Order: sequence, then structure tokens, then C-alpha cells
Amino acid sequence: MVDNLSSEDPISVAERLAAEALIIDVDGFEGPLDVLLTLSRTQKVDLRKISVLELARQYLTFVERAKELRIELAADYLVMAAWLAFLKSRLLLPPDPEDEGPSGEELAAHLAFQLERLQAMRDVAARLMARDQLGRDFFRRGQGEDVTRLRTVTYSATLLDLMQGYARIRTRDEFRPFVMDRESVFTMEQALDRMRGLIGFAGSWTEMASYLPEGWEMDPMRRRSATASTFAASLELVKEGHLEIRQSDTFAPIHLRKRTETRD
Amino acid sequence: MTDDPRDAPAESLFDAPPMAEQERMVEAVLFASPDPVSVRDLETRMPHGSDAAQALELLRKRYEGRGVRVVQVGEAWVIRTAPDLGFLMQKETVETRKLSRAAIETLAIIAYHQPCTRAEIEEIRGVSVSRGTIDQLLEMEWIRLGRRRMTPGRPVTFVVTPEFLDHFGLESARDLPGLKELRAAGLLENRPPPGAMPVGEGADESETDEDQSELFEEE
Amino acid sequence: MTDDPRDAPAESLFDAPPMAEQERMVEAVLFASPDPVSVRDLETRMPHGSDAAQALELLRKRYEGRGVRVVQVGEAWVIRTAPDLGFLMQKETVETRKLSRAAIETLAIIAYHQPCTRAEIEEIRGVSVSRGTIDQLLEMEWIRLGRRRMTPGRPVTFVVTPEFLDHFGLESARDLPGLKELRAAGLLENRPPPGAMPVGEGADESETDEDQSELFEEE
Repeated sequence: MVDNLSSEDPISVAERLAAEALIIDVDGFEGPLDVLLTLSRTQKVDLRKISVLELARQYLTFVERAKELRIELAADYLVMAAWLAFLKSRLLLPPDPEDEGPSGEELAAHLAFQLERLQAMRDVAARLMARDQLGRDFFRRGQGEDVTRLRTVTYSATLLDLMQGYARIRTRDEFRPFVMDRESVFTMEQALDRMRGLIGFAGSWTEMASYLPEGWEMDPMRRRSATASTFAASLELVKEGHLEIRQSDTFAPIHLRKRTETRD
Repeated sequence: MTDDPRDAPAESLFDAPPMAEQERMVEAVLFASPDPVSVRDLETRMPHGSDAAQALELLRKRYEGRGVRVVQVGEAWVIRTAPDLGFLMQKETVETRKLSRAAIETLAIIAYHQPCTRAEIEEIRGVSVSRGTIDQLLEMEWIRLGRRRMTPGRPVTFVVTPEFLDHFGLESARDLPGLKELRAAGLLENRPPPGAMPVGEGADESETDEDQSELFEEE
Repeated sequence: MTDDPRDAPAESLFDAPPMAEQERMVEAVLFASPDPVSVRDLETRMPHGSDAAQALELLRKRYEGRGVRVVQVGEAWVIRTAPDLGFLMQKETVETRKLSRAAIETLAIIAYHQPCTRAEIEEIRGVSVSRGTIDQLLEMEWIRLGRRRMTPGRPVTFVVTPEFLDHFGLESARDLPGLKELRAAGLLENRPPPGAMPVGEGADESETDEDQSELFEEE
């Protein structure tokens, strides 16, 4: 990976031709690393033994040619050129002991690593695509038999549903107008009174929404008020130790449960 | 394309793959094809000189007694699940749905007023109760038939079941929150409903009242 | 789900069908399903006490060298035609969308470096990855989002899917061609560039090595 500084001859005719060919086809490249990888092939050596200095020269020539031919190069090609010019100077000049930062050799080694890695990825990509593929070389079952789904429906209802259902019937005539007369505000005291009466029956986790007072669930304004006060009342009851409250996720339904003496 | 070995043309003997190989081919084609495959179709796909019919016969025998079978459908062949394993192709899913409002109300009335006739349920709900609703509750085994009322027509009554109590975590129907509690909970309005007991009028009060008072007034 | 016969629970010995019968069942289910079926799924469908893993192993052996094969894809199993018979299947051949060179490289980088962030892909390729490339691979269901990297910005990572493994006939990501050699050569390490970075800055190294070793060294 160490550059052989002595043998660097001016670029051969063949290499110049290769570099020019590259310029003409610059659109076909996938970025500066791709150009470097292609250039490195002209060295006809194992990527581990590549001369990064030589590669930097080749790349800089490539950029020069592009400029001469007035080909617009994308910014990252120019960034790479500047970096390689810097690397070249580092490699050529004797190391400055005062200088912190990585040495030219370290930078060159990393570039060689990047090239080798990119080449390796291309090689395995080719091997991957050369594998037998589903739908081309091997095939799935042509007549998959659908799994018949036997659906069993079970119905659920909570004790609260039952109580509310019953209360609904028993109060059908008077209850609704009675509530409708009120303003659309359900006070925390009302909610607390209501909840105290109800929590005794909340043995299992029940959605808070089901505790909303009858007739307050539909109208958005009333619903908001009832939800807010019921939530506040729930928190109060949790504080008092009568109730447990949980929410599985942000915006998920809030569940309530009576707090039992022996917690499970 | 013929079953008669004498007809097997000499020139293709060299081309045709061994029968075991032909059997593999038939197997793969039957497996992958979305439709049943005819012998003719098999042979156009297979190397020249292949005897698809014979390969099919070998394959069919090979699959005898296996989990899938090679079967003929009209002129064509197909691989199918063995009939005795059809049950594996079914997946049971359980879906939980909320009980309808009508069903809940009906159930609540039966629970609070049991034993309770259909006419009583309808009187309390103020609407007729569909046969389907009762059937659903019966099917769920949350209600069952109680003894018949000793009134004209001897109507059947409904009562809740142990399954019902189990589902709602109740020891008995008496554990249902009484009117007082419902009232305290704000589920019932404070004013006593018109005519102290608006339900179960007419039909033999005696029994009903007894049941109700047991249920509701105890505390 | 265990291969160890000692683990076979005594109580289910009476329920479970004979192994030959279990093998038939697995055969029927795998034949019926165009997509891989997990051992767990098999066992939920088979009678209680069945050992799908063992039945699968028997079945896999039975189909060795046949026209179709029982293959493992990740945690699941599926039957596929033998690759050498692909030539018979012109009718069934699916024309797959031609993948661009960028897409193929990106896919390979994700497969060999997974979980892999976009910045890492860009660092390896030395060029930015277009949204469309990632989208295409996501749409083909060959890659999916992995967990986020616990580094500043919490970048998303990409990993390959069971569909990818299925498509390329791989049992697991560990069976990717050349993986061992690449590892041995240190080419899968996320080597931080000394000082300044020429390309694709901002890659985060911390977790990557760990994940890779998790993925590749386990066995």
C-alpha cells in the first residue's frame, strides 16, 4: 500500500487514452470513487498494492482534461480532486514532525481501503445477482391453496355495558331532556361523584371512554367536557388509591380498574 | 408421445433423459404451474423424446399415500393436498365483537328481572325484541329458559346462566348493582320512576316483585 | 420446535400422530403454501404435540435430488423447484424489473453490512444514494427498516428481508456468498477515515461492528 515513488514515470500514452476515454463517458460514472476505481485498473495490480500517488495523478489528469474539454464536472469530482492534490503533496513532501493530523500514508491507505471495499461490494453484488433466483431459476408453488379461515365470532360486553344498558331503559323518558337542559359542561365534582359510584364495578380494565355519562358521548363539545372531567376525576381517584389507570401508548385509550387490596 | 415401447424411435433414445430425470421434470412442472398440465403440454416442455405419460405414472405412484397426490383433472394433471389432510388448510380465527345495544338491554332486563318473559322484556324496553336477539343470547349461553309462567299461555321465561355470571365476574345475579347504586352512580335519575315499579306490571306481580325486591332493595 | 427427542413431552406422546403422519402433514402444508411457513405456524396447524422441526427434517431429506426441494428461508420453510430445472419453466418465469447498478450495489452493501445506514451506503459507494433507489428496494420487499442507530440523529438502518433470502435462495444472511472472505479481509469493518474524510462524511461507527458480529459470528 506504500507508494513506490521512484518508478513514477510520466503517464504513458495508453493511460492518457484511457483517461480521455473516461472523460467522454463521465456520465456513466457513479461518483469520484467510481472513477478512481476505474483508473486503478490501468495499474493492473492487486488493489492492495495500488499506487495511490499514481492514482492521484491519473485522477488529476482526468479532471484537467475535463476542464480542457469544457465538460462540467459535478462538485464532488472537484472536491475529490482538491483532496487528492492535497494527498499528493503530503505523499511527496517529507513528513513535517510538527504537523498533527494523519500522515499521507494513512490517508492513502484509507483511500486504498475504500477502493478495495467498493470493488469487493461490486464483486459480491455480481455474485449475488448470478445466484439462482426465484421466478427465474427456481419457482414457487403455482397453485397455492388458500388457507380457509374459519371465523368464530365471540361477543363481549362488560358489566358497565350491562348497567348502562339497564339504566338507559329505566330512565329513557326523563333522563335525556333532563341532561339536555344543562350547559355543555360536566364539572369535575359531577365526574367525581359519578366515578365514585361506578368504580366499584370496574373489576377489570375498562376503557375510560365507557365511563362518560349517558348522553355526553356524541356532541363534540359535551364529549370534550365530560372526557376532561372524567379524566381529572380518575386521576383524583388514583391519587386516593381507589383506582388504577393505564395507557399503553401515546393517544391510546386510557383504561381504568378498581384497585384491589391484594394487587396482582 | 406413445406408450408403446416398440414405437420409441431409435434416434431419440440418445436424447431423452433417464426416466428418473423425466420424473423430476414432471414433478417440477406440476408443482410450479398455476393450472393443471396436460401430457402434451408436459412433452412440449420436456427434452425431445421424453415420455411424459410414463414419468407421470411413476410420479403418481411415488406420491401414493403421501401428503399430496398427483391427480388427473380432465385431460390434465395436478398436485393436490391429500383429502384427509384438508383440515390443515383451515385456520381458525376468533373475532370479538361488541354485543349490540339491543342485546345488552335485553340481557340487562333478564338479569335484573329474571325470570322474565319476552312480553315483559318488550314492555320494559318499549320496543319489540327480535327473535334473533334472544337466540343470540341463548347461543352464547348467557341466558337459558327458566320455568314457564303459570299464567294464561304459560309463556316461557328466561334466566341468566352460570356462564353469564362467570363472564361478568358475579357470584349471583343478586350481586348486580341495585337501583340505589345505579342511582348513586348517576346512571339513574334521582326521582323514583313513575309508579314505583314500572316493570313487570300485569303478569303475576307476586313473583316478580319478590325477585326484584330481593335484587334491588336489600341494601 | 426442538430436535431433541428427550424434550418430547411425555403427556403429548399419546396425542401426537406418528412421525410419518406428521411428515405428510408438513408436506401438505408446504405444498399448499407459495410462501415460506414458519415452524411455529406449522405446529399451530398440526395436532397438539407434533414436532414440526423433526418432520421437516425428514421431509427435506426425502426430497433431496427430486424435482422440488424443501428449503429453509430464515425461520421458515418452503418448497421450491430444483434450480437445474428452471429451463422447463419459461411459462412461469416472472419478468423482474431490471435493477439499476446503483440499486444492485446498494442492495449488496445493505446485505453485507446490515444493519446499515444511508450514510454508510454513501460512504462505501462514494456517492449519494437517491431516494428512488432505496424506495425501489423497499417496494420489492428486499430490504426493510431496521432499528434506529443510537447515535446523534438516530438514523434509520436498513436490513434485508426474508423475501430477499427467499429470492436468492439463501437460508440466512450468513450464507451470503463470499461473506467469510470479506470479513477475513477486514472489508466489512467500518474503518473510520484518518482525520478528514474524502467522501460520505458523517457515518457513525459505534454500533455497526457489534451488529455485524452479532449477525455473522453467532455460529
